[in-house]
Amino acid sequence: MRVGVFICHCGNNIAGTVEVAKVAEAARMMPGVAFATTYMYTCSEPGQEEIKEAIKREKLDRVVVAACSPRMHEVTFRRTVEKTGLNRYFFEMANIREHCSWIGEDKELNTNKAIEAIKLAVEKAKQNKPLFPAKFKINKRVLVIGGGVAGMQAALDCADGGLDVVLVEKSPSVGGMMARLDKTFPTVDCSICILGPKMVDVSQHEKINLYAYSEIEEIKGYVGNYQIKIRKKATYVDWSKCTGCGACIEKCPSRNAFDYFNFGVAPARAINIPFPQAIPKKAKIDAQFCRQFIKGKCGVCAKFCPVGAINYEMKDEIVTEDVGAIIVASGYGLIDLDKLPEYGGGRYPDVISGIQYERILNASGPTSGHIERPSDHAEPKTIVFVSCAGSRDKSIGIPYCSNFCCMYIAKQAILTKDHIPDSRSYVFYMDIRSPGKGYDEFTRRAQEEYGVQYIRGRVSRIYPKGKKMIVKGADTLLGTQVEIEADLVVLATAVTATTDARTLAEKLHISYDPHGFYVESHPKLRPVETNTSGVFLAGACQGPKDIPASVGQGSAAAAKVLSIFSKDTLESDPQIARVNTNICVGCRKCIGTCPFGAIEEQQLRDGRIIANVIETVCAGCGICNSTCPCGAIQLQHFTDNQLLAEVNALCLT
Amino acid sequence: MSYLAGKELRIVGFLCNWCSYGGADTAGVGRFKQPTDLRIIRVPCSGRVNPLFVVKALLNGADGVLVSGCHPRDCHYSDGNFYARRRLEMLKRLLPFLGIDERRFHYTWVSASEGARWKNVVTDFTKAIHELGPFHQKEEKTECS
Amino acid sequence: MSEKEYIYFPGCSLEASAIEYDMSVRKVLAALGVKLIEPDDWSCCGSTPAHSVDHVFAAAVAARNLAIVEKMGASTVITACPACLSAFKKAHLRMKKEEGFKKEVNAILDEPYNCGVTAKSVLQILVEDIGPKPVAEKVTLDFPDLKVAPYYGCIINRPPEIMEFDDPENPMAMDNLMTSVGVKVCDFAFKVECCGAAFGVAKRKMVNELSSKVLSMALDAGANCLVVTCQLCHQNLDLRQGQINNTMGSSFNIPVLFFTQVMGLTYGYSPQELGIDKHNIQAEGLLKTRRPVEERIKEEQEKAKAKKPKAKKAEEEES
Amino acid sequence: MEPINLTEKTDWQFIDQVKKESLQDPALCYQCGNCTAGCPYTKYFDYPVSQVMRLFQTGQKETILNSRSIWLCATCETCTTRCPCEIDIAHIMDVLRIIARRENYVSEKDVKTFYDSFLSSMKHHGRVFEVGILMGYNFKSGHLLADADLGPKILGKGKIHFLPTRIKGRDKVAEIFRKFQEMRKNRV
Repeated sequence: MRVGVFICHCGNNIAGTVEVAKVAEAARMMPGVAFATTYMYTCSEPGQEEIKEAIKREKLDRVVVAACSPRMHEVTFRRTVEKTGLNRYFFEMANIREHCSWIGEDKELNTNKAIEAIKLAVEKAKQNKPLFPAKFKINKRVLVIGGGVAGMQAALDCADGGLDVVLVEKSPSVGGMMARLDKTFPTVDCSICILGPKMVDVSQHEKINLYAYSEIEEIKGYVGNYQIKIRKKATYVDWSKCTGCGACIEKCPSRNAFDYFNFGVAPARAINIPFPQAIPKKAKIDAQFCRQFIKGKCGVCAKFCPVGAINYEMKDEIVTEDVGAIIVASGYGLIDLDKLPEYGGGRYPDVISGIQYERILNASGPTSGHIERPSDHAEPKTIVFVSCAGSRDKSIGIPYCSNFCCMYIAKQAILTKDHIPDSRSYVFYMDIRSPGKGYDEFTRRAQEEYGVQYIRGRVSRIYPKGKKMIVKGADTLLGTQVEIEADLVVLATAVTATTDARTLAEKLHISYDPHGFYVESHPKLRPVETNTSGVFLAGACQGPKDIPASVGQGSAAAAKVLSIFSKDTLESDPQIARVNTNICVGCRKCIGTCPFGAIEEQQLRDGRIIANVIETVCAGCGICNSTCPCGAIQLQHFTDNQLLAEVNALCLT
Repeated sequence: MSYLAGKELRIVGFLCNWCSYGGADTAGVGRFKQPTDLRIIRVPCSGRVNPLFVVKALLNGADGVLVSGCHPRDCHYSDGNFYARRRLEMLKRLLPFLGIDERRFHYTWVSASEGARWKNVVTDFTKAIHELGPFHQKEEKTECS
Repeated sequence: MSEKEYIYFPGCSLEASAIEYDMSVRKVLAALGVKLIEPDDWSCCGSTPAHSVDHVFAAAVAARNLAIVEKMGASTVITACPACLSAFKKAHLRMKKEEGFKKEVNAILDEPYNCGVTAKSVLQILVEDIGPKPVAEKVTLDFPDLKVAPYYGCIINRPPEIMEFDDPENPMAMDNLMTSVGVKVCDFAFKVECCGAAFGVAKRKMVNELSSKVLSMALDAGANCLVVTCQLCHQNLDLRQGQINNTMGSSFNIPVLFFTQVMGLTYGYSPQELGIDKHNIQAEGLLKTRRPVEERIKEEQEKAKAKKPKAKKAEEEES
Repeated sequence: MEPINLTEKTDWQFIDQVKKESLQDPALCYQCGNCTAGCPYTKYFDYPVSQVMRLFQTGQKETILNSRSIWLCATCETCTTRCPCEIDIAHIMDVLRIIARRENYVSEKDVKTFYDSFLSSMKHHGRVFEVGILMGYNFKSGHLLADADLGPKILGKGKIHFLPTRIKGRDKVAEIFRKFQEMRKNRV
């Protein structure tokens, strides 16, 4: 066996704290190593050429590259060795950057660690066997989870690209957060005017199948072949009959339902349609507020519905859809006002959140666009905006910036001046974050043209005094405490992951960060991919994001799906479990442990029952491998022998 | 022995590819300085770690073994880490019967985004192993392979 | 009611300038079947002056008392004074957390403290150990005209990691306790603002200004009485109310009672028994409005009778 | 205002000292101003709390230790409770006050005199004797009639004891004072 070892300097990233020449020297002494060299940037084109030439020149049959993380460049180098005719699984990578040169401070120890990492990789490579991927057919349908602007963009792009799209939206209408906004920064164009047409396109596109008021129940399968169970929540209204006329809403006697769409700014009826432009425009009953459900008698809506669509007996329904890829665009949430007790949110009605103010500003909102404060419906003249209400606040577990509040506060302050010319707006801020195109100009406009007073400092307390709210803050530029007697206080509440983000991630087998935002494959280079192939991300479910960024990601995710669906078949990963039929005793333990149901019984010609791995279903976790009492089932590329070779390389020598 | 006697002890880590290996990468990208003793073996899932690998490593010369996977319920393969937890917990209880101090073995969960947590896991475990000292000088074990 | 026993640390002020707080605590807890045992030979907790000297020193003077309690075989000590409470909790938690600190403190103590005593406020045990029902059961007198502003002061709940009780921004323990004994409570925004604390002597004007804000916010909230948990607050708000009026040109005349005094009043004790006569601002007018609780119950029943048919009708109409 | 030459005037040793004694890290502070906004004493401070934190971050030892703010802080814990960066600011103020006392920077003599009077009462009697504190303070501060107006209000109400309560263990309390002095000598 002739192993070649290529040690990367990675500029100074590795060579700065690891003596690469010494490492190469040590590698040459390792049994089986025929060749070892160093290179400035192994991943560069000449670097890869050097590997190819060395394979031919030195007749290498195994290749080890010691460089960055295999999560970064394993695929790159596998392709390189494959081009010389060598099987790609004869390649191994030693991580001497992320796990070594970047974290150790002692050059001698780092150098030694790098040598050992290579020894481990060499021993593993010597055990490697050639593996060959199989091909399987893919189902060219795509599931989009979330019908906000990111999800709709993704759905429309996929559908326009010829794919069948299943769009699942949790709430009764598509539109998401953007549908609630009045205007959008920095152009101040009407939000629903630009979103409305997209919503209509979604509902009318023949390639899009919309499930509104539905949630993901279960996801099974793998890239190319997913089986999705969707829970259609009971609306108690037969949507095939409902015309959205609104007669039921008008007559509904239960007038104190919580209005989810308006974030509770005004009460709703127990039967409702969230907003005039809703798609689909169908009514649904919130059972927890409905008299028919609480008291067992009412029936008013059923009496007044002209088409007989009301059905109090309706149950949730589970439907199944098969798709080949999934785009997750499940959006974001906001912290509750009562997380900020010093601001009195939830305790004092005239302290509201930014999204609530957005509904108050909105012409189709509960106040028809007239700005009035909740306590006495008076028009406020002094309005205080508090940015970072919960954001950048470690003490409540939200250390991050919520990304778009600085901008929407500027917008709301501008709109306030437009609505009430004799009003005064104050904005408490720590930093104005406006790095988008035209954004900083916009915040300047708020100050220069609209006279919004920006105060650099945080607010410590808000409390009522008579009809006013006293806002007690600091002006750190003046170096003093300031107080404002406000009529209305708007808190830019922190953006969070949605409450069910974690549950959904677990169904999808994708990772989330400590705050519940989904983790992308690579923060710079693979921003819409996840580590689960076939699952893509779009919008604020990955982190707080404004509209342009969300739309961009929606299109990006769609492009990723279109690109994998451009072929009819996909290559399966050959790193899966295989059964040695001679050793298997048919104990069936592996069948019980496999999380994917990828192992079945198989009867051999001699009548023996043994285990058999269904190639396309096995995901390659290797749980069966460590369960098998006789070592008959082995995960290819991570066999017992291969892993023990690594252990022995570290311990025995 | 090729490890630097006197400065380092031999610590072997089995890391799942999806979470903890990524977490260790994240720690590296963030330049979170760590002790250098740990050597990492990449496995697809913590559920792939056969308890025998741990025992073999310890009996063959390792002073400590660390297994790290995805957080429970966040496993790339659904339940792999649950299997791992069951097996590894059992292993922890069995180690004393093999004459091995159970503190030489530790399993934990670190996600791909938790670079700072990874640094702490490595630092704490390395410190704990150094406090226990080298395994094979104290407790002479017959080598088995 | 089961007999409860607590080690009770009065503190220096409750022996002298706030003796009425001590009197009312003892009265009310006795009525609730709680036995108080005063540790022998306790000493000053150190308060603010000690921790402006050194933290080891401050912890030592506090921990001396905790060690005495520990030696008595108890694991809890209660006190009515927030300053003592804060001193005990800070000393205890830091000694528990930092071994080195504990060693330093114990090195200057005659008897070492082994971190086995939790300090709690009288308010806390009333809420957590006794509970609203027994507290309410002892009420014999109703106080229809009394409307209190519950004033917690700055340190009884803060910082939350150390005091470990109630909400630091909107505490409700005293609000709920007052409601339990049938007293009307207003939503008081200045519950936790600082009154000026221990600066009364050295910085009188500052304290007068801060306290005056608290009083005026209480009046704004519609209160005719403040209820406090801290004798220092009481001193600044009651004893210094005349000073406040002189300094600020105001004319406050609002009684300030300890919460235990209000409880005692509803339990039927006389103002003298609760030491209310020792206050600067006398609450005579208000105190006269007490009446047997039966009268209220009767009134309520009548009201309910008058209302009921209407309410039913309205509901029917609506549906 | 004098420009500050940060190269010369950053007292790194002071930063480290306060960090060590308070176990708090000034780098965590992003100067949002919440402490200043909530502090009941901002009006009376020469440097609002957030600026005290800034002076700490930039190692301006003389300015901090000469400031009145550190003496006027009542440890009401508002800043600590609301700090979004979880810094125990009240504790830092405490440590600054301790250092100022130790190194003889006392900008608010009256406050220190009151504290001293309190401590001396405690040292002698084991418990504090309120009349004694007041008299001691009035005598040392030169404000002979401070709070004399309150006298008539409480006389005859059984609140004023003209003799201190002396506890049996007062020598033990005095012993804490003595041993602490000794410890402090050894620390230096």
